[in-house]
Amino acid sequence: MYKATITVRLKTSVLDPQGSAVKGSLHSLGFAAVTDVRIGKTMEVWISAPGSTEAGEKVEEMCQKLLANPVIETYDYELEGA
Amino acid sequence: MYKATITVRLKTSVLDPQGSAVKGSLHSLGFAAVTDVRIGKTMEVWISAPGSTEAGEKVEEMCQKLLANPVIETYDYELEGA
Amino acid sequence: MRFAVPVFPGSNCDIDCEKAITTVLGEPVDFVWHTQRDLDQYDAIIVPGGFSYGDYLRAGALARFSPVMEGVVKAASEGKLVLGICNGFQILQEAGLLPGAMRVNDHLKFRCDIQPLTVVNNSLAFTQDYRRDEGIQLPIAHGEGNFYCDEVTLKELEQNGQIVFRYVGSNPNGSVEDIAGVSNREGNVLGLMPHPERAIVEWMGSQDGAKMFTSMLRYWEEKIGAA
Amino acid sequence: MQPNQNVMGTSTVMEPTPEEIRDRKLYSELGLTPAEFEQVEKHLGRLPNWTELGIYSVMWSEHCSYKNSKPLLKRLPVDGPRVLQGPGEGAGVIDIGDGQAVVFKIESHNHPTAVEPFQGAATGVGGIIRDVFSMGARPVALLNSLRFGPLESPRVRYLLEQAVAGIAHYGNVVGIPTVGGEVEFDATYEGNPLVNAMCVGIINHEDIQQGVAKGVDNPVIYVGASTGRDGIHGAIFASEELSEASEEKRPSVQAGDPFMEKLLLEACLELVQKGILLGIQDMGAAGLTCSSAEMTAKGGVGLDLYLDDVPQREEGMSPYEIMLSESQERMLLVVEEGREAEVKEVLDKWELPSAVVGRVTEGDRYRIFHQRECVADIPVKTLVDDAPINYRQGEEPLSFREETAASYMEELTGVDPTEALQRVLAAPSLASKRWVYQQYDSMVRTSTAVRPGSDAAVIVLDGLDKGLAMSVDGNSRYVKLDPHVGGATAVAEAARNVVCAGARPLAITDCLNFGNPEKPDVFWQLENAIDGMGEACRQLGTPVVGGNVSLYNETKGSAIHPTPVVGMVGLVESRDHITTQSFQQEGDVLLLLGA
Ligand SMILES: Nc1ncnc2c1ncn2[C@@H]1O[C@H](COP(=O)(O)OP(=O)(O)O)[C@@H](O)[C@H]1O
Repeated sequence: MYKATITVRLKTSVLDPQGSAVKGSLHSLGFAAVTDVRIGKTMEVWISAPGSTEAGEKVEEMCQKLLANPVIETYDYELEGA
Repeated sequence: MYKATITVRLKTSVLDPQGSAVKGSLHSLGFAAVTDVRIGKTMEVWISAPGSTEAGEKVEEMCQKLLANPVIETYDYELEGA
Repeated sequence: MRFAVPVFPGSNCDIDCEKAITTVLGEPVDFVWHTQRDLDQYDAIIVPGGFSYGDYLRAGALARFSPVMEGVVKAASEGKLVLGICNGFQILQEAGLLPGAMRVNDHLKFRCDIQPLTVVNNSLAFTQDYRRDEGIQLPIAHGEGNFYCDEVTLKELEQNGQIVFRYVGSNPNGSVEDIAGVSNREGNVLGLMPHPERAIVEWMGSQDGAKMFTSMLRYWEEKIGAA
Repeated sequence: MQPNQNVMGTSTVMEPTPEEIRDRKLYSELGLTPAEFEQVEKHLGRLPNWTELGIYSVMWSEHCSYKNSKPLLKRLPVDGPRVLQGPGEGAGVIDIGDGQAVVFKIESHNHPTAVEPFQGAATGVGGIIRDVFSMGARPVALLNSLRFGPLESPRVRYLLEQAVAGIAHYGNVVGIPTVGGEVEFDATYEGNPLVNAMCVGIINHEDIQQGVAKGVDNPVIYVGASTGRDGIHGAIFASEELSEASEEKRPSVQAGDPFMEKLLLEACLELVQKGILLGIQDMGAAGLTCSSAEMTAKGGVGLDLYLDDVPQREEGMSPYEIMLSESQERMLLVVEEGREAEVKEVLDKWELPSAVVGRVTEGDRYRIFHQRECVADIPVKTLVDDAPINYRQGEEPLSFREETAASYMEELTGVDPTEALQRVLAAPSLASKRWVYQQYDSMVRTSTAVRPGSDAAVIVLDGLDKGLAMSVDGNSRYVKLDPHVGGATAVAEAARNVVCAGARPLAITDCLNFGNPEKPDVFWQLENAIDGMGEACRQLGTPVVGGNVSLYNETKGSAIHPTPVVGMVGLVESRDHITTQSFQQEGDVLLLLGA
């Protein structure tokens, strides 16, 4: 059994409305030292596979097909035995 | 300048309908080996601070005050010089 | 003219689309459950609004893998008319039938209102009954209608006349260049965030959506007549 | 031994023994008094175990049993020529002609909102929608009534923003237009905001359903979301004062899934259309316990429940946890033996988890089995019909007469009228609520003829010239100053709003948001407000067909203003009668009517 922790981020060229809003809120809470905020998604996927190579391939494939939208997002992941 | 990567997850006892829906889709796409999916948020916060201790304290405080909802979520973070 | 309205788990404007077509055109409409692949018997497909699969992950992302989408893709490639309204637009984007992607509204809130628009391109099968640059009013109701595409794509859209509707006055969601609706290159697939099916009879507050349906029927009749 | 561990849903099953419960008075932790515990013992003829105690405690909480308010609610008029179903079922039903009826109800979700505003408010909407479709009706409109502290406080702004977003999200996803409501700001609600949600549905007379179990050996089918540890104790929570300790009870907040609700709604209505159901009820407050016990008691039968068959989201749940869980988006169905497959076909089409979890039995025993053991065996009527009733005595507060006699009027001479008008219009309670209702999809279903922003909303009926007008109203300041007049005023205001939309008022549903009824002055407010409402309803011919009571709205020992909220529905005979509050044309004449 493996656990993949996938992080999906908006491409840097894409304006991030949630990030801007959170930055604004942090400023008004007094965290003036914050210069930028970007918000993305974390997905934890548990998968059974005979080995880490196979698990990695599967994860790669599901990111490309479903988990990230290549028009606006990028992804990376880490895999660990679980 | 520091960059904090904060991961906010739903507490395990809290329903994650998004995770269940994604799991269902992965199954129907043929990823039958996926046993569970949980979805959370990743926040990248850039902050200027005199040192990593100060930066860490600020990040801790903003997680508690704004970035995570302690009623239903947990958080952790990593800090790196940026 | 036979219309299909695919229904996904979580669609909620399916019945509104059917009511609009029967009220405005009196043409037959079938609801097609998302598990049906074959849409060959239909002349036009309207992908309705709502929250397919709860809009989980990304709006439209899970619905695009439904079997019925195979039929939609096929119909589009055959030149049949495919109209995606609101969530339907998002699904068509995720399926790669329309350009761009949606982000959450820039103010982060759901917005329901009656929104002024202009018809930028009135030469499409969907818009031929409008005048060019006609000002119209259509309801909007969405939380993720903030259209995005990169610069290169935007240029292409402009050059090809694929920008079909723009918001007028204040932009309700932050979309690039006030874009409210776009078509594919061929012009037979249209997606828009506003809801034409909610503006067809007087008591609804606007009747400006009706012309989209009459345009589609006229296009089809002329095509049949020519054949 | 820590019985609390179990209540908090954190760890393994280490339950106290019946003797320990008695000796260490552990029943009080579940909100039962010594006298009530004695009654339980008498009903069972022995000491209850922990699961049974949990079941009694939720069934006898104010939320489920109305033990403090029942005697007062009896004073409200509930009959009328159009009433098809009065209080007692999921929602009231009123005949609107042409074989159709309108179904509606209002409910509070105050305490969950105070703790987790987004989920708290959202699940309030989810619950009231289920109440309406469990009657067999198609929900066609939502309304809500909100009361928060002054907007100057950042915490209040957070609560309001999140609550509105939660209400919007739930209704928008399910696809039911939110067409009206009200918002009031007052310091009295700072620590205890009010969120009341109302749902209106349409039904054909022959489709009206009941929450009842009947027919020995018939299966009881569970459908919807799987059961988790969320919301355990919610029903008791709703009947308790908010305190610092509520923070500790945080797991008692449930999370909702409006997508699941939409599937559940469509599947249940499909089963109604097929005429398969004998009984249907929503698992709301007190979850599986309340729904199954009420259906059984109403049917005059017994029930065997098999908890191992209940779909579960978490591992190792105890019977106590399964029975008391308030996981959302779940329903209980009773059908004729042999028709399970037909039901399953519909539920599978909508991709809903479901399972046969019990059988109707002869007699009156409510028995629960877990891992082949009988873990509860209770005469079911004692849970429902024999719930204790408190006949309390109200007492007029000392300050009342003084305050009523006092007349305060701000000196207005020298005030610039334009400025005064601007100040009034800018007051948050009076200012436009567009910021709120813009977040609600008010047009989905394409039947909304009058959207939020007028006196009452109007929904038109497909294929008919008719429509329904609806409004929710209340004014806590009036009720505080004079509960009787204030109660009557709330009904009258709702009626005026409905009339101004071109409708004839039909009936009301009400939500009584008050403080701790054990305090005589609070009870006096409740009593008088109810009498005032009742009087107005009799005058106007608008019976009360359902409602909800939310007591113990207090923070740090002080009660909110007494806040009865009235939801009214009226019939618009013809679309030509629909009127809105805006000026129509230049040159039109203005008339002033009334006293
Ligand atoms: N919470 C709310 N949800 C939806 N609509 C609301 C809400 N609050 C106010 N509205 C709408 O705003 C309009 C004005 O409300 P209100 O100020 O309470 O008016 P009135 O006192 O005349 O009834 C009404 O149409 C009402 O339905």
